[in-house]
Order: sequence, then structure tokens, then C-alpha cells
Amino acid sequence: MTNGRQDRRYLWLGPGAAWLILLMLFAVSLGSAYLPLGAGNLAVNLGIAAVMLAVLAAVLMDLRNSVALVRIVAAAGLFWIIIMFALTFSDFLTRHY
Amino acid sequence: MSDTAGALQHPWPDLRMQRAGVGLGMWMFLASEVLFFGGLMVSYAVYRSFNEDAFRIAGAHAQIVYGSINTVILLTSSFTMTVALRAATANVRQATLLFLGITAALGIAFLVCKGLEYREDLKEHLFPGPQFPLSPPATAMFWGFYWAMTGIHAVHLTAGIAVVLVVWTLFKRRVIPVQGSTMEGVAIYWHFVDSVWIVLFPLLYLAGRS
Amino acid sequence: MTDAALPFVPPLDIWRGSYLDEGHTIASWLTTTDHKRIAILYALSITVFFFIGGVAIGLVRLELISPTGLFLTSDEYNRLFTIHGIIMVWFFLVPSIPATLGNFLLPMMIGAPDVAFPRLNLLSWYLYVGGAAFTVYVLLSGGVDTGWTFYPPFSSEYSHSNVIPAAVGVFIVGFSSIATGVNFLATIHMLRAPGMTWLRLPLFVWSMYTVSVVMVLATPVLAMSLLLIVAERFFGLPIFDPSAGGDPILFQHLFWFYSHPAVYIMILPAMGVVSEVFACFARRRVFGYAFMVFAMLMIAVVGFMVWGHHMFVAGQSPVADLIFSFLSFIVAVPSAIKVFNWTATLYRGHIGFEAPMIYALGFLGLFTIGGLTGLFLASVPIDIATTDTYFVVAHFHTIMVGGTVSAFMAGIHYWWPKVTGKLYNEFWAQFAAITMFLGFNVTFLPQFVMGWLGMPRRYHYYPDVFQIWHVLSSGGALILAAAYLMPLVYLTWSLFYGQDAGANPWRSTGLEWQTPSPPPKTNFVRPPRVDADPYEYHDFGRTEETGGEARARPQGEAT
Amino acid sequence: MNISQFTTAASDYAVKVDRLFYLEAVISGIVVVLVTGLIIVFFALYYRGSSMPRGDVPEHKSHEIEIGWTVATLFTFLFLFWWAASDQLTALTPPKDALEIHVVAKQWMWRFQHPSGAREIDELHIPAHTNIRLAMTSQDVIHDLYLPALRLKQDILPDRYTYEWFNATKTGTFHFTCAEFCGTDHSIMAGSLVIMKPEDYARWTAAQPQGGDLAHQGEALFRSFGCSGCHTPGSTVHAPDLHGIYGRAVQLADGRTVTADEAYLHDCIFLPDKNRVAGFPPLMPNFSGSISEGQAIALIAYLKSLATVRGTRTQNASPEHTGSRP
Repeated sequence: MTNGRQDRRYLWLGPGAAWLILLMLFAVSLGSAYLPLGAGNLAVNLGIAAVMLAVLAAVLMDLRNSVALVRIVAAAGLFWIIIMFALTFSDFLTRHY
Repeated sequence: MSDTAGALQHPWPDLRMQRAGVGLGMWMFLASEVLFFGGLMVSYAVYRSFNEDAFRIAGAHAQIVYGSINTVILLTSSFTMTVALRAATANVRQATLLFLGITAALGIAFLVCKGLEYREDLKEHLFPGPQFPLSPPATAMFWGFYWAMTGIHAVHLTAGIAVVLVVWTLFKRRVIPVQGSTMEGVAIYWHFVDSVWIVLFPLLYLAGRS
Repeated sequence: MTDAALPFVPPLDIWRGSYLDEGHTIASWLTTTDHKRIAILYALSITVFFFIGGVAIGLVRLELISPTGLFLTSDEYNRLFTIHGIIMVWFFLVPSIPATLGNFLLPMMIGAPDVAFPRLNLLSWYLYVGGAAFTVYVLLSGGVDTGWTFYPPFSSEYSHSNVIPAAVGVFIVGFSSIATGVNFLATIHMLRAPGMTWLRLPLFVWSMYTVSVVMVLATPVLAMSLLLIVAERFFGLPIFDPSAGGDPILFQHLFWFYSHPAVYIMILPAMGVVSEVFACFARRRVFGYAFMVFAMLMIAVVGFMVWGHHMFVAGQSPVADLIFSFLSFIVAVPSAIKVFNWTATLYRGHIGFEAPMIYALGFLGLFTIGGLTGLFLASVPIDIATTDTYFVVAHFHTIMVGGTVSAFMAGIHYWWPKVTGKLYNEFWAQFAAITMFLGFNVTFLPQFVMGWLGMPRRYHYYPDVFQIWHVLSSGGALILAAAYLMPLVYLTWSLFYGQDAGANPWRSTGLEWQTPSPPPKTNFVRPPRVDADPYEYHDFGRTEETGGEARARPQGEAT
Repeated sequence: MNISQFTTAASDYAVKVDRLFYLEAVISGIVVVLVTGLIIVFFALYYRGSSMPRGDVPEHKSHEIEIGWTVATLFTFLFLFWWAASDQLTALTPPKDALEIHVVAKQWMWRFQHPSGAREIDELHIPAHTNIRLAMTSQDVIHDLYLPALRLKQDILPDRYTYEWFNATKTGTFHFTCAEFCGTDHSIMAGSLVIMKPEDYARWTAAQPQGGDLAHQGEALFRSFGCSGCHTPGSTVHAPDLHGIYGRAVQLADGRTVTADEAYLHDCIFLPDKNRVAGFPPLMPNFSGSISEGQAIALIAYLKSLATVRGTRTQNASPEHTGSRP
């Protein structure tokens, strides 16, 4: 390993940045929860959680460098959960009609 | 070189494909896990949409301090896990062992913290039952979800820690080389457990803060 | 069957013994990671569970000969049909074709030496056999009386039976399904032989692909719904408890999110098997290959969006009823297309009447009846009238059991020479195939009738006006039992006294036939290379049209 | 027992269901004949060794065939869906003037309460040519009231109301039964549906032991359970006035607005905190366990009678109570 030092920095630099972003987002989420936004609290919190998941998946799980197939698999989980939510709520949200 | 040759498993033609295959397999398992937790999430969503108030009242009793500490712990463990994976792929053995060890330690710290939190919860009789202190009745449902969700998450994390410790030992004793496909699967799984927590945290701890 | 027609004769000098010769001790079987041996382990264990479930329903059918019962109490009766349901659905039908034929053939058909994760494959068998044996023990020792559907609040609060351990057992078996699914998907994606492009995959492989997708994405939701039942019953967490504001219908949503796709877990592999059989015994390329692939993908995806048709009377909203009804009609389109395609495959073929073909035709008949009655049940008003009656019982048995078991038998007979290297007695096999088809119809056509007349399901005592239909149905069950037992005898007999089959007795083009029977441990002696589409049965026989017999072109070269 | 107790189509709706059933049976029959016929023909022509010529089917032709039967199938199915859905939709909205009968199911018996106050067990008398609406709830597990002659079936859930409505056209005695598995004696949880001429029904009602009609029973319960202590306009306790409550929109403390139907009132009795009304403290005790489902039905019937008889007057008398405060 001739330029071992650069190698070492590569090990933690990217993930470290992602880690800081995640901690920051977490702090924002925690803080915003105390603001009286009504139903908005949940939306903000879940929105931030979604961003955190995206950062985690893209950087820490290295989804941004992975082959299309892996991304399709990851998207499949998401797609099917949308089916599940949409059709389950098609019942619960229309119970009163 | 002979180190990595031992990593190749039947029936894979080469290590690159094997690593890709393990990663792919793990991602498929995670898609499955997403649906597993999806069942829980959709139940929570249905009930929350009909019991807005009760979930707010019940959510205010969740131990936000423990929850926050645990979130930080898990986020950090994801960071160390990624470093360990990168070190393993680059075949930097010492760093792999170090960061994998830190990751496992953080996982255990999470569980200890969780245990303390559970003790507090039980002291307040927040486990649904005859002594449950909150009303309306749907608050008990929120706490039902609290125990189910954190419990299932804790089981997943425990499994993760166990796997990390086994892998660490195998690396340490040079039973398997760090550069094989093992780390790929372990890391992806660990991040997934972290992701679940990222979703659970606002649902359980941030409900009813405002 | 002339030797000249054989596309390939394995050279004896490179023959190194088959996977069966890799060890003869029990330990060598229990620790094997060879997909072929694991397939055999699965085959033996599901056969055992099948017959336990069969005895349970045999007793039920005997009891139902009289409207006031013969020898059971109502509690015993309820436990028996629960045993039958749980075992047959989770321990037989779901793993049946994928875990046995799929495990054995999938790697061979794509030219791989094994599945992607051989040790995971073995683990999945242990999960299966452990979970299933545990559940069967629970079912036989104390019993469960909830039916296989575990509906709360009956299962969570009112039932005085062993709901928790049974649910735990099924939960464990679920993970075996997921493991198998992940394994198959990774195998198909990563380990195809050179030249084996996606549109050269045999339809059986496509069926394994789609079924794996369904297994991986549906099974976890079942696991979660069972876990929540356990959480409620054991820990007292009020998840579905109506008095705390919970909704038992939510459980039904989760349960059917798995259990409807589970029907496709059972039927998709069957479609794959009969596609192979029709092509081979009609000596003809499968009509509309691309449409067949597309239809299976459609079924796998849209199959996830129709679960609410189990809940038209459950208290679901009428809007949801409409949505699910519409999607159920949509999902029937690809199934219908497949029936037409199989039929059209026969056109201009050289059709043979061997046992696998008869079983496959039996599948086609039962699948058509089952599918068409599915249209009735997708129509909300008819479903309201007939759901929870024997009409539904007959519908799903015809499609899930009649269809799947017929196809499973077609597959077993078709690949038996490959798996064992032996030929079975053709006459008895044909006889059993015809008996099975007749037995099915005698059993279930009366159930369609009495269901429409108003006979509810899960009834121990029933109004005497239905007795004639129950007696007929029980008689059919007897024929069916005989048809199930016959293969057990003549197939076992063939192991000891059957003729040697040779590498490719059916002169099939599939890659799995281009290697000795039984295959060597690594499946192929040399890594195979694929240079043709599947099912090229006809093209090379065109010059011989007047001679009647077509010659096939194998999909690849391998030994 | 006679099979006609099951098979008679005893309402116009049932006749429509039968018609749809036979339509689908005919279509299915055609498909079966078509597929079977083709298979037989192909076997007859192309069995192995026959001398028929066997050229290739040209690619474009087979595509046209595929697309042809895909589209044909799709349109047939859409047609069936349209037919079935329109049958369902016309049967969806219950008429306003229906005779409302309450049904309570429990392991393993049926209890019916008529508006007149008449009660029956495992037997249901109803007038023909009258709109009947069954409001059903369960005391334990999920049951299902299956009325074969009316081609109707509906699950009955604990702590919730579900409904069936119909207008019977044929008189006679028919079978009804439980269709959702509910435990040991599920199969004998059955009874008789007696459809009578309206004048016979009136006579039958008059002959029943009189305990006052449901609303009057409910009024007595309203007093004996102490509801009247809080829920009357002059009460010192700050509780919603219930006059004219039924069918009105209610503003809840958490911001939702719901219509005060049976299910809502039922919840208010058994789960008072679930739907707290805006502007009122959570004082109402929980009556689950002390009030039975049958009594709840009577109470709700009483509240409904308040809505129809005195609703307008009360609102006029206390204008500040309208709007958000029911």
C-alpha cells in the first residue's frame, strides 16, 4: 500500500459526512416535534425520516454506486408497501360512504 | 492472494460475482423485511388516523431522552459499520476488526439503554393491562404498538449484534478472510435495522411532543 | 422412442456417478448442500405432511356423510378441518412444486451447478421441517379450532386451543419460504449459463422467478399478522381488540395480503410445469412464449392487489369492494390467456398420451373450472351470496388443489426419469392420472352445487337437504384417495424394478435433459452453453412431416 | 326441511343475483365447451403418428391471435364487472323509511328486537313488501347473518354495527344461519326467517308480550342508568344535551366532525373517550360491562326517537347549543 494514507481517508470521509448530516437531521426532527404544528408535526417528522433514509441508503448502504438490479430490488420493497397502504386505506378511508 | 482464494464459495465462478450475489440476496431479504415491518406500519397508520388524540396523549409518555440517545447510538453505529465494510473491501484487516468491534459495542449500548427505558416504562405500568394508567382506551393500543415495534426491532438488532460478533471472531481467527462477501451482507443488514429505527423514532417518540 | 432420435447419448467414459452416490448414510443426507438432495428431502417431508392432512380431511368427509355426524364432537370436527387447512396450505401446497421440482430443476434448467446459496437452501429445509413438525405436533396433541385463517377476536380472545404455538410454527415455516425465494431469485439473476438470456428461460424457470417474488414479498406480511395475534393473545397487547378501538378487519387485510398471493404461490409453479409438459408431449413450441412470460409477471404483480375480494361481506367499505372486484376481474385476464395458449400449443403438434400429458390436461380442465368460478366470486353480488359456502370451498380446492396437485403429479412423472434414472409403469400412471381427474370432479362438482344452494362451510351439522351432495362428495374423496395412493406404489416400485431411463427418455429439448440421469453432483460434467430458444421441438422435424415424428433441437450442449 | 327454504329467490334483489349467476354460468359453459372442443379436435387431428400436415404458424398471425383473445377476454370481463357492479351499486343505499330491526349475535344464538319492542330468539318475523333494515352487532366474536333466500350475507362484528337491508316479495318460512366460523357450535347457530303479509305481521306484533316499544324501554334505561342525571338541559354537570343528536354532525375535541349514527352513539356509551365532543371535559364513565348490547340498542332507539320527535323544538329553545355543541 503505497498511498495508504489516502486510502484511509477514503474509508471514513464520505460516511463521516453522511453521519454528520444524519445527526443534524435528527436534531431538526427532534426540535420540530416540539413546535405546535398540529397534524404538521407528523408530516415534518416523517419527511425528515424519509430524507434520513435516503441519505442512509444512498451513502452508507452505497445504493448510489450499486447496479440497477439492486436499486430495482430496493424500489420493489417500496412499491409493494405502497400497494399495501393504498389498498388498505381504500377500505378505511371510505368506510363512511 | 491465497487469503482471498479461500473466500470463494461453491457455486460461484468468481469472488466479484459472489460479492454481488450476496449483496443482491441481502437486498432481497431486506425487501421482504420492509414488507414485514410494513404490516406493522400500516396497522399503526390505520389506528393513528382514527385515534389522533389518543396517540398524542399516549405518545407524550414515551421516554424521549432514552429514545434520542438510542437514535444517536444507532446512527453512529451505521457510520462505523460503513467504515468497517470499506476497510474490509480494501483488505485493511486491523481497521475492519476495530470498526466492526465498535459497531457491536454500540449495538450492545443501544440494547442496554433500551433495557433501562423498558424498566422506566414498566415502573409507570405502561404495559397494557389492568393497571394501565392512561385513557382513552386507544392509548393502550399506542403502547401495544410501542412494545411490539421496539420489541421486534430489538430482536432484529440482537440478531445483528450476534452476527457481527461471530463474523468478528471468524475474522480475528482468520477462519474467513475479511475481503470475502461476508461483510457485504452483514453491513446491509445492519443499516436496515438502523433504517427501521429512523422510522420508529418519530412514530413512537415524537408523537404528542407539541 | 428410437435411439436415433436421441439428441445426445452421454459418453460413458466421463460418467462419474450421480448425486445419489455421493454418500449413503443418513448423515450425508441431513448435511447435504446439494440442491438435488435437498429437493428429495423436501419431497419426502411434504409427502408425510400431505398424508397427515389427507387423513384429517378423510375423517371430516366420513363424518359429513350424515347430517348429524357419525363419530366426532363439534370441537373435534373443528380441529380436524383446521389441521387439514393449516397442513395443506402451508406445509404442502406452498412448498410443493417450488421446494421439490423447483429446487431440483431450477439450477439445471439455467445451467448452474447449484443454487446461489446452498447452505441457506439446507437451512430453509430445516426451518420448514422443524416448524412444520412442531405445528403438526401441536395440532395433533391439543389442536387448534380457529380454521387456518386465525381470525381475531376468536383466535385472540375466545378460542381455548393452542393458537400460539401453531402460529409460531407457521411463522417459522414462513421464513423457509422467504429463504427459498431469495435463493431462487439470486440464482436466476446471477448464475445463468452463457447464452441463457432472459427470453430463453424455460417457462418453468419463469414461473419459479415470479413465484419467488411473491414468496419474498407476501410471506413477511403473514409473519407479521401472526406475530400480532401472538402479541395480543400472549402479551395482551390490544392490537385487534375492538373494545380498545382495534379493528379485527385490519387483521383480515394483513392476512389476505399474504394469503391471496399465496394462491398464486401455489398456481404459478403449476403453470410452469404444465407449460414444459405440453411443449414436450405435443412436440411443439409453447404458443405465445412472450405472452406467457408477461402473463405470469402480470399475475404476480396484480395478484397482490386483489386480496380484498375475500372480504366483501366482512364489513369492508363498499368502495373498496368495487376496487377489489375490478382488480380481480383484471387478474383473471392473464390466467385466461394462459389457458388459450396451452390449448393452442396442441395445434399442429405430435400429441402423445403419456401420463404427464394426461395429468397436465387434468390441470387444464380443473384450472379452467376453478378460474371460471373465480369470475363468479369476483362479482360482488354473487360473492355475497356464495362466500363462506361450499361454492368457495369447491372453487379454491379446484384451482389450488386440483390444479396444483395435477401439475405437481405431471411434473413428478415428467421428471421422474431424470431424478431417479428409472422409468415407471406407464399403464398405472395413466390410470392414476385419469382416476385423479375423475375423483376431483366427483368430489368438488357436488360442492359447487350445494354451495350455490346455500350450504355454509365449516359446518359439522348441516340441514339434511344437502346430504345427497355430501355423500357424493365423500364418495369422490374416496376415489381421490385411491388416485393419490397409486403413484406412491408404482413410483416406489419403479425405484427397484423400473427400467433404466437413459439421459433423455422424452427426447426433450430442456437443458436439464442434456446430462445423465440421475445427474452428477455438479449437474453437468462440462459447464453448459446455451445456443437456442426453449422448446425447439418442431422446426427440426419439418422435413419429416410425413413421417409423423419430429426431431427436437436441444437448448444447449452439456454433459 | 325443504330445499326451497334455501333456494327460493325471495326478493327482487335475489332474482337479480340469480340472473347474474346464470349469465356467468352460460359464459363459463361456452368457454369450457370451446376449450374442451378444441382440445378434442387437436387430439383427433394431431395425435402422434397422424398424417396431418404441420407447418409453422407465421409469427404475425400468432401475435394477432394473442392480441385478439386478450382483448376479447378483457372486454368480456369488463362487461361482467360492469353488470355485477351496477347490481351492487343499486342495492347499496338503504331506503330512508325502512323498518329497522336490531340483531345481536353471540356464541351461539341470535336475538332480534323489533321496533315495537317484540323480541325473538333464533326466529325472525318480518313483513313482505316492506323495506327492512337489520342493524347488527355481536357480543363476542365475528358472526355472519346469512339469509340464503335473499342471497344476502353480512359479517357481524363486536363493538360495531353492520347492516343488511332488503325488501322481501315472497311469503313463507326460510332458513337463516351463521356463515362466519365462530367456534364450537357454529354449525347450529341457525334459525327461521318467517316472511309474512304485512297485515299478518301487524297481527303477530300485536300478539307479542308488550314491554313497550324499544324507544320506551330505552327511555326507562336512560333514567335507570343515570344518563338523565347529566344529559338533560337543566343538569348541573356539563354534558352534551342529547335532544336531536341522531343524524346530526358532531364536532369532536380532536377536530374531526362525525355524523351521530348508531355506531357513533354505541361508541359513546362503551368507549366514551374515543369520540369526545368539543367543549366538554372527559367526565363520562365507561359503561362497557354494565350495559348489554341489547340495552344499548334500546338506548339508541330512544335517542333516535328524540331526534325525530323533539329535535327541532329543542334546537329552537337553546340556540346557543346548535352548531358545535350537540
